[in-house]
Amino acid sequence: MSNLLEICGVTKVFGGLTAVDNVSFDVRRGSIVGLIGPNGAGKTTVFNLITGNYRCDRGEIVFDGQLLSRLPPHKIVYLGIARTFQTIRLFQNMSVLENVLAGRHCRMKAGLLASMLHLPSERKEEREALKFALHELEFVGLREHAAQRASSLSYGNQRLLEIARALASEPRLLILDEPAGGMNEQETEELMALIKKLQSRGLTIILIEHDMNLVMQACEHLVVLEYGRKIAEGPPEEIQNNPKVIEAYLGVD
Amino acid sequence: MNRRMWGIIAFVAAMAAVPFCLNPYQVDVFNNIGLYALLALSLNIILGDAGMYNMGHAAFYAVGAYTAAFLNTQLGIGILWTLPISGILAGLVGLVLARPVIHLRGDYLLIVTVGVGEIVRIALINNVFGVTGGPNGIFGIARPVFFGFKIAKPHEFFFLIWGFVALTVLLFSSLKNSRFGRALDYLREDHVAAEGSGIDTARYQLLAFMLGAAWAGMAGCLYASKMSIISPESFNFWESVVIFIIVILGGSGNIAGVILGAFLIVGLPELFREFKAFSQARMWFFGLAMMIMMVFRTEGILPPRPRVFKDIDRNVS
Amino acid sequence: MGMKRMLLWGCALMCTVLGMGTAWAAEPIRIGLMAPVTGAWASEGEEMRNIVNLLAEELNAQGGLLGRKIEVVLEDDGGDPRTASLAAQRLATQGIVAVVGTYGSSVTEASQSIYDEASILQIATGSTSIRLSEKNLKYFFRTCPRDDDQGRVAAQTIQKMGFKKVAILHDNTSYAKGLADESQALLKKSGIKVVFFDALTPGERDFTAILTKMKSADPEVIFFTGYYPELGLILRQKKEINWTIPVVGGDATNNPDLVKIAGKDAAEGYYFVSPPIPKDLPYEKTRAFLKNYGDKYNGAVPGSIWAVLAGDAFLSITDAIKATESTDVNKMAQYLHKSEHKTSGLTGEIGFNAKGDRVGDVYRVYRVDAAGAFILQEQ
Amino acid sequence: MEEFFQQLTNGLAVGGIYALIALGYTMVYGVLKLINFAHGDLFALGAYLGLTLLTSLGLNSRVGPLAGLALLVVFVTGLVALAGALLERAAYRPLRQSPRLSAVVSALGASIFIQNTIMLIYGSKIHVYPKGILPAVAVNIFGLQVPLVRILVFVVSLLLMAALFAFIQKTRLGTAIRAVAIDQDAARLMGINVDQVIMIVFLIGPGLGGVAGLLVGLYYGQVNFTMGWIYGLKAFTAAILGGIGNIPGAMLGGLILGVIEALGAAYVSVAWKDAIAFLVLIVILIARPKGLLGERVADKI
Repeated sequence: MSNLLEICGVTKVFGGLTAVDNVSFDVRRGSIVGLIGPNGAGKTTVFNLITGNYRCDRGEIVFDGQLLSRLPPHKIVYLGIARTFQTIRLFQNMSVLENVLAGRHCRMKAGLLASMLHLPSERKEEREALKFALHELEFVGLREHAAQRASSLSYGNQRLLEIARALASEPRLLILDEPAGGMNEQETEELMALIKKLQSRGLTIILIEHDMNLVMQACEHLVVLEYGRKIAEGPPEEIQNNPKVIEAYLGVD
Repeated sequence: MNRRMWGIIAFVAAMAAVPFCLNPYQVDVFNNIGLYALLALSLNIILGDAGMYNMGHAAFYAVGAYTAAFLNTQLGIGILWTLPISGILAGLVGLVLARPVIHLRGDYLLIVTVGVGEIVRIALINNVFGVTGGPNGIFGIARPVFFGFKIAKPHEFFFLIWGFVALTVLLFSSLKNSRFGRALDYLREDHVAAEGSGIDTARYQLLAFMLGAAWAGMAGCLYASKMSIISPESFNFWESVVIFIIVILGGSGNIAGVILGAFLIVGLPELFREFKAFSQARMWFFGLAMMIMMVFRTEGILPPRPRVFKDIDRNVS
Repeated sequence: MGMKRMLLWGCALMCTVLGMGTAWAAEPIRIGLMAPVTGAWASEGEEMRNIVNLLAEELNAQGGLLGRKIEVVLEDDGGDPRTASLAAQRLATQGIVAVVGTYGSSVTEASQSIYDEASILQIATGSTSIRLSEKNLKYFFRTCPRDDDQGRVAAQTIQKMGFKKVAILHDNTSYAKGLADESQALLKKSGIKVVFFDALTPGERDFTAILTKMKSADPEVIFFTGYYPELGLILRQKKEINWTIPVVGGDATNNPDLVKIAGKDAAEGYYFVSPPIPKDLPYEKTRAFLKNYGDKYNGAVPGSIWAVLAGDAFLSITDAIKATESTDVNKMAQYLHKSEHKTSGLTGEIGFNAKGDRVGDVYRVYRVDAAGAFILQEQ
Repeated sequence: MEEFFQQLTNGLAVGGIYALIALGYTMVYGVLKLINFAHGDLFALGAYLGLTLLTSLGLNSRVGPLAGLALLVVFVTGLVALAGALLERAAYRPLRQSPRLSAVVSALGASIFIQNTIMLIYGSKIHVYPKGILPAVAVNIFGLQVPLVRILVFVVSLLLMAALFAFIQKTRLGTAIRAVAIDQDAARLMGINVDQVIMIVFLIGPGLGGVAGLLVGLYYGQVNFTMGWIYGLKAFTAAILGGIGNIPGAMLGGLILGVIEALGAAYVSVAWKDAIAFLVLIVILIARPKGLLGERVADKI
C-alpha cells in the first residue's frame, strides 16, 4: 500500500452550512501534501476531521488501513497522526520542555499507582521521556529555551514548539496548520529546511499554508479547496496553471 | 539544601511538637485542621489540578464516613480496616456519578456537583436502604485500634490524622511531578490541545475525580472514627463550600497553599473564640477577611509555582 | 516572605494565642456551661447563659459552696456537633467539675463521650432524644423529659380529642423525626389511622404544596413535630386556602414568635404539648427567681422552658456538691442517681433514675387563644 | 385532577419568586461570567430594608397604602441596587482579570459578610412583617382557590422579565450590555465604557433581587438572616436550568423548578422533593449541556 492516508467522500455540515462537501484525496507515504484554497474554503475543517476533533457526517478516512471515523483525537494521535494548530495552542503557562512532554504522553505507560509511588520503572520512563523531548527540542532548534515559559517564546518559535510537541508522539503523519503563519522571511526559510528534514526522517506531511512560495517549493502534491469542495489536485506546477484555481484565488484576493 | 527544604523541615518539627506542648482542646483544633487539609487536598486534585468545578465534595466525604460507620457498627470491622474500603467505595461512587456529567463545562458542572451533594445528603436523611439511620445518623462507632494501641484522646488522633496528611502530601506531590500530574495540568490549561497532543482527557478527568473522591472518603472514615457519631448535617452544602474555599483561597493547585488554607479557614475562627466580646461578629470578620484576602491575593495566598527543570542535563545523564 | 515561613509564622501565632486559654488559677469551684450562644439557636443559648449566671451569682452572694466561690465557664457550641466537640474538649481542659448543657440532642451527643472520658458530670438541658441516656454513661443526666414522654402525651391528647385520622408532619431533624416516629407507633396502636407521614424542609417558606397534598389525604387533625418558624407559616398558609383543620404540635413550637408569624387569627385554636412555660410554673421559689431575672435583665422574662431547665441542671449540680461535701464526680453521680434524692428546682422537684433521666411527669397541654396567648389546659 | 392543577399553581407561584431572583443572577452572570453567590443575601437585604421602612420608619402609615407600597418598592430597589454596585466596586472589580474562581470565593465571602451584617444589626431572631399590606383574598380561577397575592407575585415576575428583556434587546444601553457580555475587549475598542456598563448591570441585578426580597417579606410575612442562602441556591439552580446568562431562560428555569418541586412533593415525597429537583436538573443538563435555552456553540479549534 503506497497510500498512508485515504480520504473518501468526506462531508461536514455545521447548522445549514456545508463546510466540507464530498472531498476525497490520498496521501502517499513519505510525501508532502499541501492543502490550499481561499479563506473559509474548509481546509482546517478537513484537518479537524482527520484528527478526530470533528466527526464526519458522511464519508470515511482511512489511515494505514485503519478506519478513523469514530475515534477520539487522542486515539488518533496514538495511531500516529500528530498535528499543530492554526491558532497556536500551547500550554502557555508551562515550560517549553513540559509542552513537548505532553506529546510524549501517549508513548508512556506509567499509571496512577506508579506515578504516586515513583516506582523505578516510572523513573526510568520519565528519564527517557525527558531525553526524547530534549532531542526533539534540539531538532527544531529550541534546546536552549527548554526551561522557559512557553508564553515567553517569539511567535515563530511558538510554532516550532508546536511541531516539537507533535514530533514527541513519534507520528507517521504530521499535520501542520499554517506553520509559517506570523513568521518572517528568514524564519520561513528555516522552516522549509526543517520540513524537508522531517521528510528525510521518513515522515509524511500534510500542510495548510498561505505562503505560496513555501507551498510550491515544499510540496510535491497539492489539493485545492473552494467553498468546501475540491476543485483541483496535482503537482504544484500543474496547479499553478490550472484556470479554476487562478479564478478562485483572483476572485477572492 | 535550599530554603524550601529548610521550611518543610521546620514545619514538620513544629507540627511534631504540637501534641506535646498543647492541651487537648488545642490539639483537637489541629486535628480538625488536619481533617480539612485532607479534604482540601483531595478536592485540590479535582478542582486545582484537573480544573473541574466541584462544589459537592462533602458527598464523597459522607460516603466514606457512612461506609466506615456501617461496617464498624453492623459488621464489627475495625475502623482502620475500613479505611481502604471507604476510599474505594467513595471513589466508585465518584466514578459512577461523574461519568455522565464529566463533559459539562465550568459552572454547569458546579451546579451538578452541588446537586449531587444535596441528593446524597437528602438520601442520608431519609434513611436510604434503611442503613443510614436517618437524621440521627450512626452512633457508637468504636475507637480505632492501631497495632493493639487504642486511639481515643485528641493527641493520639493527632498522630493518626497528621500522619495520614503527611502520607497524602508525599503521594500527591510525587503524583504532581509525574506523567499523571502533568496530564491534569495539560487538560486544565487547554482541553483541546491536550486531547490533540494524545492525552485521553476524559479518562484523566474521571481518574482525577475518582482519586479525589476516594481520598475524601478516607478522610470521612477518619472523621467517623474521631467523632464516633456521624449524622447527615455534618455533610451539608456548607461543608462542600468550606472545602472549596480552602482550596481556592489557599492557592488552587499548590499543596502547601491548600494546607495553609486549611489553617486559615479552620484555625482562624477558633482564634476568635478567645475574644468573647467578638463572638457574635466572628463570621462577619471571617467573610470580610475572605473578600480582602481574595482581592489582595487574587490567585490565592500561595499560588502554585511552575515546575523547575534547572538541572535538566543532570537528570538526563 | 517564603511560603513555608508564612506557614510557620501562622502556626506559631496560633499556638501562642491558643495557649493563653490555659493560664488560670484553680481557686473557685468551676462549673461548665455549654450553650449555643451563636448560630440558629442563639436566643436559647443566651437565656441559658443568663439564667445560669444569675443562679451562680445568687449562690455566691450566700457564700458559695464548701467555702469556695462558684465560677461558671461558658463555651459556645454553636448549635452544631463539630463545634460542640471542640467546646467540650476546651471545657475539659479548664478544670471544671461538672457541665450544664446543652440544647440540641445531636449537639449533646457529640460531647458525651468527651466528658465521659474526662470524668466530668454532664447534665443536658434540652436534649430529649431517647438514646442519649441508653448508653450506660455513668456521669450523664438530663433535666428535660425524653421524646417518648412527649410522644405519649401527644398521642393521648389526640386520642382524647376523638380524632380518628391523623396527618403527621416532621422536618427531618433528629428531634422532630424521633417524636414523629414515636407518636406514629403509639397512635397506630390505639387504632388511630395515620393517613399522611412526611417531612418538610426547614428554612423554606412555601408549604402550599404540602398542604394541598395533605388535604387530599383527608385527615381530621395535623400533628406537627417540627419547630415554630415553619409552623407559623403553615398555619398562615392553611388559613389562606380556607382549610379549617385543627393542628396539634410538639414542644419545639412553644415560642411566642409563633403567633407573630402566623397572625393571631391563624394561630387561634392551635394546641401544643410542652413542659410548662416559665410563667406557668406554680412554685414560690420560681416566681421569686423570675422576678430577680426581670430585675437583672431589663424586665425580660425567659421565654424558653429549656433555658429554665439549664437552671435546674445547675441547681442539681450544686445540690450534689453540697450534699456530698465534695467535688468528686463519682460521689456526685452516685448521689444524683439515688432515687430518694430530690433537688428543689425551678420546674419542681428534680430526681433522676438509674439512666440519668429525670423522673416525673413534665408535659402539659396548651392552647392558643384569640388574643394569641398560650393557655394551660386542665389535665 | 383538581389536585394536579392546584399543585401546578402552587408550583408556578413559588417558581415565580425563584424566577425573579434568578433574573438578577443570570444578568450578572451573562456579563461577568461570575456566579454571584452574594445575590441571595442582597435579596435578604431587600427583605430587611423593607421591614425597616415599614416598621421603624412607618412608611406605610404616613403616605397611605398604595403610595406607600410604591415608595417602598422604589426605596428598596434603590438601596439594594446601591449595595450591589458597591459590592461590585469593592469585591469584584479588583478580581476581573484573575482566575474565575477567585471571584467566586470573594462572592462567597461577600455572602457571609452581608448575612452577618444583617445578623449583627437585626439580631438572629426571626422578624415578622406587619400584616395587611397586601390584600389577603383568594380568587376563583376555574374552580381553584388561588390567593390574589400569588397571582400578583407571578404577574410582577412576568412583567419584570419582559421589561428586562425589552431593555436588553431594544435599547442602546441594552445593546452595550450585550456587547460587553460577548467580548469586553472588543466592546472597549468600540468605545463602550465597560466599567460603567458593568456597574449598571450591578445596579439592575441586585435591584431586582431587592424587589424579590421585599415581595417575599410581604407575602410570607417572615424574614430571617439566613433566608438568602436557600433562595440564592434555588435561583442559581433555576438560572442554570434555563441556560445561565439567558433572561427568558431564567424565567423558564424558575417556573420549571417551582413546578418540579410542587409535583415532586405531591406525587413522590415531600422529603425528597429537593433531591428530585436536582435529579431533573442533572438529567436536563446531560441532555442539554447548556441548559434549556442556552445556545449550543461548537468548540472553535
